[in-house]
Amino acid sequence: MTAHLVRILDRVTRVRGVRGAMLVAAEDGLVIAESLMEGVRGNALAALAAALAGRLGRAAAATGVGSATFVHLEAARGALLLVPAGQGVLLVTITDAGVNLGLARLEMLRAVAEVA
Amino acid sequence: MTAELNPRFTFDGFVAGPSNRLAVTAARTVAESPGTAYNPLFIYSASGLGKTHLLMAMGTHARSLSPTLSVAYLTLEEFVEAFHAAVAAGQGEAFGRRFDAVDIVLIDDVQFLTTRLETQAELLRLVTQQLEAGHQVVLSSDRPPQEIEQLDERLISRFAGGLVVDIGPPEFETRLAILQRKAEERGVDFERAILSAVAAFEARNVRELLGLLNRLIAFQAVNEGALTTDGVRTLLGLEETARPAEAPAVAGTTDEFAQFVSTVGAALAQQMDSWRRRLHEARAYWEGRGYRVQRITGPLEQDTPVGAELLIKRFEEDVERLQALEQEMTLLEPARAGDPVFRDPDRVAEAEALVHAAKEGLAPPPGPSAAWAFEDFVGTGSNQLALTAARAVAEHPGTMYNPLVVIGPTGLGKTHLLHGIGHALSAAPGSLVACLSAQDFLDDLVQAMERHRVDAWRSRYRRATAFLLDDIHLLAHKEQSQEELFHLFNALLDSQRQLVFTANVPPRQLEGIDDRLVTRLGGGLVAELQPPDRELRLAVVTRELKSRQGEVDPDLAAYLADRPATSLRTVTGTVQRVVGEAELQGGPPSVAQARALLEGTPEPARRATPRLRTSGIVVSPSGGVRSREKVVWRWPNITDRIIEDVG
Amino acid sequence: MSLVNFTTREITCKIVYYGPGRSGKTTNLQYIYGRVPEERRGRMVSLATQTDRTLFFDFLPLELGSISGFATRFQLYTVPGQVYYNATRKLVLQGADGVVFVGDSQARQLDENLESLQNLQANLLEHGIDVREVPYVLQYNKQDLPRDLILTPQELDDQLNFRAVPSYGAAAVTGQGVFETLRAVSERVLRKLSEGAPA
Amino acid sequence: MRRARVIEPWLREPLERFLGETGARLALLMTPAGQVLAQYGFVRAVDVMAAAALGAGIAASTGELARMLEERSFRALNHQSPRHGIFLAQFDSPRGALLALVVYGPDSSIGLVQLFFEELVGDLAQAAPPASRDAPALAADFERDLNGSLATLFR
Repeated sequence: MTAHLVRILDRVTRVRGVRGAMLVAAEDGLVIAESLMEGVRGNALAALAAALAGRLGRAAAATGVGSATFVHLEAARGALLLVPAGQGVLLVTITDAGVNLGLARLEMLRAVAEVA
Repeated sequence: MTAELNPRFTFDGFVAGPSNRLAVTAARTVAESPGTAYNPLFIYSASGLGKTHLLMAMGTHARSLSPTLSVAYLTLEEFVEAFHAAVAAGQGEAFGRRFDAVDIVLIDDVQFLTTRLETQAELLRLVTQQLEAGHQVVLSSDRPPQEIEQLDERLISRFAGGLVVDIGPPEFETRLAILQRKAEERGVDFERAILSAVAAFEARNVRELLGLLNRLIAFQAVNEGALTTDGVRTLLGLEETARPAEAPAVAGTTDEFAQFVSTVGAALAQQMDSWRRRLHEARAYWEGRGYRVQRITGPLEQDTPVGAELLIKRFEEDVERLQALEQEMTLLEPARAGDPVFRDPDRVAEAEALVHAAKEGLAPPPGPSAAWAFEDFVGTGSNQLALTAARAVAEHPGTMYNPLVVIGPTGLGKTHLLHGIGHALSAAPGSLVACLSAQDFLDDLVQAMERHRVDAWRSRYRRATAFLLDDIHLLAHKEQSQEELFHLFNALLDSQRQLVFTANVPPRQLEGIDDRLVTRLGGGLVAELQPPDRELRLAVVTRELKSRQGEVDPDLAAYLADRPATSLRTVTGTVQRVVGEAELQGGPPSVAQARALLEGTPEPARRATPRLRTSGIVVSPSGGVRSREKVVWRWPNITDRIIEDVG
Repeated sequence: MSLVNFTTREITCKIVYYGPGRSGKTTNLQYIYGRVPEERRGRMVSLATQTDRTLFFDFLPLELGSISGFATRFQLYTVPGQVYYNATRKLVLQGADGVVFVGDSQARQLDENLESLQNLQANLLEHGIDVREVPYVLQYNKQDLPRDLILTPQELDDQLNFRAVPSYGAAAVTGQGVFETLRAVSERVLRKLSEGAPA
Repeated sequence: MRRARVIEPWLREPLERFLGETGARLALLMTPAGQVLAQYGFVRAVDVMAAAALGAGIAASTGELARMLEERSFRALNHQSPRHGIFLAQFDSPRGALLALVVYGPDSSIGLVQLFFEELVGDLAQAAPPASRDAPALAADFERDLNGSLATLFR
């Protein structure tokens, strides 16, 4: 089952600058499937991303802008991209600074469509 | 003809235990007082449980108590041979005579009666003859009477008439006691643990148990070493499955665990046996009382253990219900009370339906009329005796004055008092008070006779908890209704139910009434109502004026009370005439007006409207037209009743 | 658990060894374990601390084979004695058919025995079991200790045996009195057999 | 700030960081015998006793289950119910094997708790002063020892 999911994730990690993508159970913060490069701590990323998504979701709802559809966290040496994949699943991607953001976003949305 | 009694078989030699206590006690009672307690006594049990021993023990014990007693013991085979020999010798008829002088007849193994019809006939004759002569008959078999195929129904009912009792397989304690007794008899002693291990082994009957003991004694004699419980089990060749109670002897077990298992086995077996014993006891008890016990025998036959306590409790609850229903049916339709459905705890619902149907077919007897409340009855000197008697009857129905007869000329309130008592009596829970006039009683009976439903009519009144009859003198010269009243009177009096009658003359002066009734009427208390004294008249006048005018003119009341009147009815009649007259004149009634009206000096004032002649006939709003004012009808409202002044 | 199942013809008895800490409950079970033939017993489960204090329970299943047509099984439990473990002790009492109270005969342990008896009553009540109804026997363990340290069974009876139930002196370490106690409580449990049985 | 109560000061800082990160409601550090070393969120000693005994009982039961399966003892147990999650984990520490019992609400998640539990184990390992092998509990009266730690926690 996860092999199928990993193949979908590979399409995202193929994008230049992406260092890893994973499907995470939003509720529990646990990894469902991952396709990561060396040195990426999957468990930590999953837990933290899920917690982050949870809080951001609540914030978005509170401000009346509706639930989040795409989260982009720009950081000094890279970025964190989050997309909800339905039924409490989250697609999390971690990239370094030189990533082609548009392409990464497109692949993520296409992958999410396939997973849901 | 009779085999000799074996002296070895005595009561002391018979080991009693829970599984046979019932049979042993019955046998002992019969031996001590033959022909009185349980006759005939029928003992059944699987073979090898001591039936023959018990039969012979009864014979020897009876003879030891009174040596002159003649006791005959024979098996059924011997009975058949003797009978055939007699027939062959042409004394078939006289065969029964041989037992004339025999005080106790003991017949063993009667299960061989199956298919032997003429032997059964002869046995029936013998049993009947012995029972009539007060001689004791004891029979034994390996199964209960109903399970002996094609056994004559009359024999079964004869046995059921006495006591049918069984001996169950011995449980642990009895088995242990038997082993100890036999070991002593054989002069051999074993350790208690050894005997209890053998006892825990579930032998099916005594014979098998003694067989085990013999093997033990033989083994003991052969090898010197003391026998251990392991040895016992290997000796008895117990496999784990075949003989449940014992765990297999396995190397390395110390006897502590084995003892634990045998204790558990014994306690369990004892419990398991207890359910079988409890069911046997319950069956013997209820079968003896004529109830069908298939619900109890079911688990026994299929040998499926059940929670005996619960099953018996439910069974007994159903029996209680049946007994209550049977009670009720005897009141409703005595003929139907014997229906077998009342003897089968599995058919309680049917019995309920039967009683319900019987109840439906029967309307309750007419009750006291609402118009006459006890409280409205004005008590004064003239009717004090009758009133106190009425109150006493209301408080202690059926025991104080029974019957109570209230006598007095018409119009003094006899009917009012009668119905008042009726109301007071029907206040008690579950009471069913019949209160009607003799005329209705008569009409009802005539109608019942026309429709041939006299027994239903009878039980309709017999169900009453109190019977109040107004104006019994109206039954003069009516033999049939007096006859019925006579029987009803006895039935109700016997069961201490209250009877009240009214009559216009004392019982002795009643003419045309059956003498047996007259004497019975005199049997209780005869209370006489006197013509109303002034105090009573004043009370009635005040009550009437208040109900018609609201306020009461004391002078008018006193004037009206002083006028002589033989009955309350005249008093109320006068008041109503005065009030009616005043209404015509407009304005409240005054003494002058009353005097003028009553004493003939017409009022000088105008007499415009012709006086309205009342004929005493009234059409009451409830639509009933009654010409005789005596008959009480549903008068919901007192105001529309105008009564002719009968003077 | 219901004692008798008439349809499947099985009998299961749960007997719980109760008592203050270190009174010898587990030793009772260990002695029994040693005396039961191999295929008559299951594994003995001991949920204990490193220092062999019973933490949750010891459990010894016994298979007695078919008796009067019923497959008969016994389950022996012990509870942690220390007051501290009341929460787990309470759980073990669930569905007990019989109780063996293992008292410590040492004179200095008298108060602990009393406290544990009251605790037994309270915990039984919480499970809705009336202490008067449940079959129950007393064992005065460690009778093998020097005379001056311990009370005699008679003295212990006066102090502890309010309900006049059978009581047995014992020395679980040597096995003396162990099976006697087990037999007594088993008989009392089975005596109550027929009352509860469903029709 | 989340105030944990500990029987030895070095336990406090790592525990409180863990509580901060995970937002746990209740936390308990104890020996497999149920002796409590640190607690957070419990109001009454009785509740701590019950939780400790039950936690230790569960750990012992699953340990026995693991042994029957010839399996190494379970690392962590998680019971998830709508409003709470219970996390019970065994870990090694300079003071020998220890048990952690954590109860967290819907605002936290098993992922976070597991994540930061690993960190807690690490922190505890560094923070522990060189163990002065205190006398094994065997000799001392076992129960007095259990209650002793409770007394310090609820002083």
